[in-house]
Amino acid sequence: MICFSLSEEQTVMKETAAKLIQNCIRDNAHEMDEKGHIPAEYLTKFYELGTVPSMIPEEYGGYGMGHSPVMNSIILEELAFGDMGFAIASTLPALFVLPVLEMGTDQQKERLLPLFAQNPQECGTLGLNEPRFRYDPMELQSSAVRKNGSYVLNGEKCFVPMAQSAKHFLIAAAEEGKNGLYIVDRENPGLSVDEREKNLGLGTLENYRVRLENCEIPAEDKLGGEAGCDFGRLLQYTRTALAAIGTGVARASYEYARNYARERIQFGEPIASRQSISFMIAEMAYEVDAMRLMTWKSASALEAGKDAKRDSYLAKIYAGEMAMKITDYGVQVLGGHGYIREHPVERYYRNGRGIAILEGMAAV
Amino acid sequence: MICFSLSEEQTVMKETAAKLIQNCIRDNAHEMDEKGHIPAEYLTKFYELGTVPSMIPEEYGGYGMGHSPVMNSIILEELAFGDMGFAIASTLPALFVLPVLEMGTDQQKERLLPLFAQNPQECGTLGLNEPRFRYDPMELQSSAVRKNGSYVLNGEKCFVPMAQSAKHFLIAAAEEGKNGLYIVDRENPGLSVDEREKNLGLGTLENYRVRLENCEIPAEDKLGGEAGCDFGRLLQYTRTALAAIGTGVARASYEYARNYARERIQFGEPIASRQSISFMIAEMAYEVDAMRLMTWKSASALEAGKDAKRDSYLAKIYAGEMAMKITDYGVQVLGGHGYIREHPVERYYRNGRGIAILEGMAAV
Amino acid sequence: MINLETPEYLANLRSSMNNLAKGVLRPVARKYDEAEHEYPKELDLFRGMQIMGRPKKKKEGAANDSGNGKPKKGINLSTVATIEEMCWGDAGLLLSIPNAGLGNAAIAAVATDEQLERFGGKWAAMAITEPGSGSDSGSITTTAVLDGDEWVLNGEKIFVTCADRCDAVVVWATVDRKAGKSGIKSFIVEKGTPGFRLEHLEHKLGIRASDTGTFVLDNCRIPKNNILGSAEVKQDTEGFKGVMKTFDNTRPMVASMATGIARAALDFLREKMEESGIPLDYEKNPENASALQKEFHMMEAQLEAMRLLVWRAAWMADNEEFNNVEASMAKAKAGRCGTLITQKCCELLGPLGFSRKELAEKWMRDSKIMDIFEGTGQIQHLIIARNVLEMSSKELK
Amino acid sequence: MINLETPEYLANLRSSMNNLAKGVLRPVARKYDEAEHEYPKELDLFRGMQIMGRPKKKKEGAANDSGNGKPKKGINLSTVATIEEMCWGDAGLLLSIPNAGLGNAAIAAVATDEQLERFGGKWAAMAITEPGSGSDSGSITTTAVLDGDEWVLNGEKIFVTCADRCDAVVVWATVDRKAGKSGIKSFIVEKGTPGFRLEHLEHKLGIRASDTGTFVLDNCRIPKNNILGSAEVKQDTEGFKGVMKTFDNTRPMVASMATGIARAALDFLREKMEESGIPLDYEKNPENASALQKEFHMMEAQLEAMRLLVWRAAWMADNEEFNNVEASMAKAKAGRCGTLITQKCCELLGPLGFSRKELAEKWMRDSKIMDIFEGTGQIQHLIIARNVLEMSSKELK
Repeated sequence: MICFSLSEEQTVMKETAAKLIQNCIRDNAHEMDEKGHIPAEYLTKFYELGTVPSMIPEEYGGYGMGHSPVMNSIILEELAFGDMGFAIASTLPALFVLPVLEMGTDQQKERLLPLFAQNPQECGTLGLNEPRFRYDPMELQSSAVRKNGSYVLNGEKCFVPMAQSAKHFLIAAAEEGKNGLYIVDRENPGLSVDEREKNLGLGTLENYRVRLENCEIPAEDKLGGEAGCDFGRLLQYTRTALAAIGTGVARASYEYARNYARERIQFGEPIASRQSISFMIAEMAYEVDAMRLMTWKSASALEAGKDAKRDSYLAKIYAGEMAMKITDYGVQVLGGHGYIREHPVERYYRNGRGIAILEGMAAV
Repeated sequence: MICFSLSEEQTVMKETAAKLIQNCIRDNAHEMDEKGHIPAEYLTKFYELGTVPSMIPEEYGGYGMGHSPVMNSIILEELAFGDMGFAIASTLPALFVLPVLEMGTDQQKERLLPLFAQNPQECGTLGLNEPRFRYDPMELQSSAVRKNGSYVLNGEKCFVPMAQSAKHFLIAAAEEGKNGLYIVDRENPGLSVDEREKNLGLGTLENYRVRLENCEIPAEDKLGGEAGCDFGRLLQYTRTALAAIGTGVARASYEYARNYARERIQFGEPIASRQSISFMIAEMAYEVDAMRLMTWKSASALEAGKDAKRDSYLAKIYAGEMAMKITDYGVQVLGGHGYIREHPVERYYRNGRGIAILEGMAAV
Repeated sequence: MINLETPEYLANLRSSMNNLAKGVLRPVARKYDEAEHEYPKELDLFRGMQIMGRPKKKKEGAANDSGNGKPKKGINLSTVATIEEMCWGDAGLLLSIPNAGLGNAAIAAVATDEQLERFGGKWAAMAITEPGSGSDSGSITTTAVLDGDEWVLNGEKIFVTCADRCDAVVVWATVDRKAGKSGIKSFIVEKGTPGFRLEHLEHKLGIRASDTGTFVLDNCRIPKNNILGSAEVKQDTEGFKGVMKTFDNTRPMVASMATGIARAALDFLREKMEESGIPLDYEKNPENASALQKEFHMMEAQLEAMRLLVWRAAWMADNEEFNNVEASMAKAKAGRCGTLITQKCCELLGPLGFSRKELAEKWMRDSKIMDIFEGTGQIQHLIIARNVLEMSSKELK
Repeated sequence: MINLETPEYLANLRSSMNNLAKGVLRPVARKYDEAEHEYPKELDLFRGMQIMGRPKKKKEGAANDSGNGKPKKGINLSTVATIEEMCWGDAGLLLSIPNAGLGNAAIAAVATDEQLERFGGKWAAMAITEPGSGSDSGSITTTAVLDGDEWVLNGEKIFVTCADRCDAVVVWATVDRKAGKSGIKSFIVEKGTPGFRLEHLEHKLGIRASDTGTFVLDNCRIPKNNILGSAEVKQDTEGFKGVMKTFDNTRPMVASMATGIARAALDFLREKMEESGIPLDYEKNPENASALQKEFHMMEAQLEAMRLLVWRAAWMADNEEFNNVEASMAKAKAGRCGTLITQKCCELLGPLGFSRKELAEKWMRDSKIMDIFEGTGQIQHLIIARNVLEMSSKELK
């Protein structure tokens, strides 16, 4: 039945994530962003919650608790409320595991899932985005060509999270116009991790360019085997995830601006007493809620096993639009102070732009 | 030299138009809009200013004062400040005369211009718009086919001002993909004026659908003769004119809302004392100015004989966007009262939508 | 547990209401837009139906309570879903449905059983606004003075929906001007009462099928027990807040009207796009689409956001959660975006968006009221801002 | 006579300034974005040039007066045109051009000949804002007390542009707190004066090439004749208004900065579109274009509107017309739209709009300050609204 409130379990998990963020991330995010580094122990703290082994079936060494897109949306918002880069980094194993779990062959699952079930530090990543104007995840330029018993991959990927530490890659490439995912090991000589990227946002997250040059993999490393995978379904998971992240970033900006507006005195009164400020706050408040509801709607469809193509698409474009608008308001409410990197709103502003641009950085 | 202020002559003409509007139109526009009729004497008052004979050379019986797109922009704004329908109706002779004057053959000028120079009531009109989704003035569906010594026209036109009274029509049609204008007499059996249109706005103006069914005209009635006319240039004149009209409509809404906001008391103070209202007023103020400046920039280029393709296009799309936004604000500032037809802001709202949609209703 | 999948009962309800709207309202939408003030006799069909889902008797409201603490099939959610479909048909006609006035909602909410008996079957309009008070409901000047067994009412009320067609009007008046908001009470005044005069009907931008009028109360005497709620003037403003609380239920309804109209416009645009061979895709990068597609998708997303905010507010009411701020969020968002969507659709439709041969231009006119009545967008933003900023109406004016 | 055609001298100026920006600023734009706080030594080139067009001596200002009442080739218009081109190159670098600080503008505007002699050649920053006063310039608490032949200054100043690189700072302080705004005066404080300390430099979202810092004044003693303007505290606020009037000149400059950055972003986007074979058309129905084309055109139109509002305000200053409201219009419009354009360009550029390999993301960061400093967009709207509504700052807060 339709329900707009969290279950007890959802509340507990949300609070757990919120507490972790409060303890480790909120006060350190600025420094992490400037240094471009997330201390390993923070990631470990999240891994210890066991979200990845939870979703892996018992037969592969996991807890077999199933996979809840709604729960993952709730968690992602909390993580991104702390820091967008941290949200992506900490849920990166799931971004690799989920497609394998949902769309891999039995052999692929047997090989890969136990690694992630047993070792929370196991690092896999996804190479989807391509560094070019008019990039479209549905029209990949990276190519996969069948050659006897193997595939040869060529292409350039950008925004590949933690590629430097990753042991396993899922590389998105098109075989005769049909998109698929290809499992590539770090050691493959045809895969090279280029320099770490510098971007507008996501300062805390190590993102890399990855180059595939005549990268040859065994034919059985095409995800889903001969038939391939449901690439559109992957986008549904990742778009819903980006919408959840956008909600978290926007909420962070909203709450900071709201509190600031109450405390900052100008012309003898809190600036919140001026409608030009307080109406921005009001708009931020309901747009954050709208973003969250759109996310949850898409996640609910996924959870019910239904097609969420339209819902995830709309949730993502809405979040892309609103994350920018709200984080812009966040800086504006603080005025000159919002422009100084001591206050987090400028970081939210930079990260907020990413929601519309990025694809495939996390999955629910 | 670049100049942002009106000359004495421009000021005089602007004030003359403003006075005419103040005397005849401002207080009557609502009734005119409800009745769907502009009293002939108001149009006559404008014709008496002699703007049409002014622009016609002496050799054709006019005053030969030349043709000033800037002056026409200034006048159109004033007229539309009174009523958009009146602005179109009163300048309709110029919409017919201008293309003939600028792009007609000597023979066409000789035949048509003296009629308009001598009789201010002479009625000509332009059939450009077509009633269909994705209508584009650059891709007309109305067709002109050369057949021996004549052209055969076919097509349907909408928003043809005062077609019922018009003696002369300029019909826009494409000959093998190339747009041209064709002079058609009211008596031509292939031209039929359909029922008067009912539209969202322009209530004061008689607009008609016009149908061309195997409408045969002599080959020499193609404007500009064999070579045809510079159709793009016509759009430059008409787009600049619509931007000027949009400025007038928007300014009318702005001024009414501004005055209302000062006078209307709520919660013990004028509603203008609330930033949510006064910031709308401020935005209306500078956007009206921006629309006018864009219009004048395009008109300045036309006046200098330069290509104004880009300027007129940008002025038109900007005016289309802002006329809607500002007239929407106008209703919003008045709240419930803005929704009642006693106040003119609802009329501006309806007319405001027309700027983006319409083409070729007036020329500067 | 969060679950925003549309339940089957609601999907069925929407579908049948949409059929009703399509069959009964849409065909006469233009007719009554042009025949302003004429009663749409086709609506007599609805006299017996409980379209707006308001309980006829006090006790009935509890019938939906499943009593096990689980989410309920609530009347508020069904109502907003119904309203969206009906307004997809025609908003002006929905507002004209007999016995479904705002006054009926007020009576259903606070009337005594005796009052329900007397007025439950009547079509009741609501009269709040005065020439001098728009958004400022606290400043009304219509007076009610108790004289023996009767209240004597004096004042002028504007913007009364169903003014001509209703049987009775719930009139807001003050019993003690010095007491400010706490002095404001509401009274049921029946048509035909001496001193109660329908002054004139308004000519409006849109929702012309709905008759909006001005009443004058000139020493109008009504029975003492026609007061809704207690006559006592308390020192605090709880009473006034209670009156205002009925708006927590009606704001999502208005927001749902905006959603229904906007959807009508989008559906029409989609139809035209499909006819023109412009497919809608929900997978490719939106930046690579045509202008029409990208703008359509963004409007579609806005529409989803509007509906979800509405449904949340209604769901909360069904589950007896205090939804004051959520109701205003739904109204603020839907009022504004509904207006923008219908305007944009007209633009994108080109000549079809300006002609009265199509309904698009009408939707642009109709939707505009949704950002105005039941509290303008500005008032909704104030309510939200005060709430989230925890500021009083003195601290944030 | 209205004529908005760009005159040849201005077209030539723009073109040569654009070459300069392209040759000198653009190539090092990224370098000094990354090397925050490092002095861009390439700017030494500008030390001798009168880029910002400010007169060195009082009398010089009149030199452009053609004296026949005709429009003048004015210094303000040339300056904003130059600024647009330079900011097309790099805004942070423009703000770092030696001897072209806001303090220099203030000195040029009101200094005596003797002061011009002493300070005209120095790089002067401007210190107005304090930790407790942002938009509220009237509430500053830094004090100046006359002690013999010296003023003694105490207080803290934040957001001082060119804080590290300047030779002197024009400091706003009050000589009489009880007098409110009329007590506020400005003082020239030279670097190295005891008690005048640069506390720290800020790390900013954008314009990182520009050094923004905080100064502390701790019993800082300066000569009596370092006050700009009269020391007399008048009863009215004319003096303060006079001080604020310098902003009528600087607001269009900031607006032109926003225009220059936005144009840079649009030019880059156009380049990419052309490379991709997406032509720009200025004739066909915009509704039938691709999303990229339609959005590009609308941004282009916004850019034109921004520039025209800027040029009007500057032209009025050149022609000695009071341009207070027009200056704020330019700033309000350009500050807001410049921000939106640069954000939208990043979106439309996709991955290229997020990577620091390209400058688009930098423009989005740089432009944001233009809607904030020299008075936020909100303050500009207030100024405009009070002006067009003829309301005082008490009536419209």
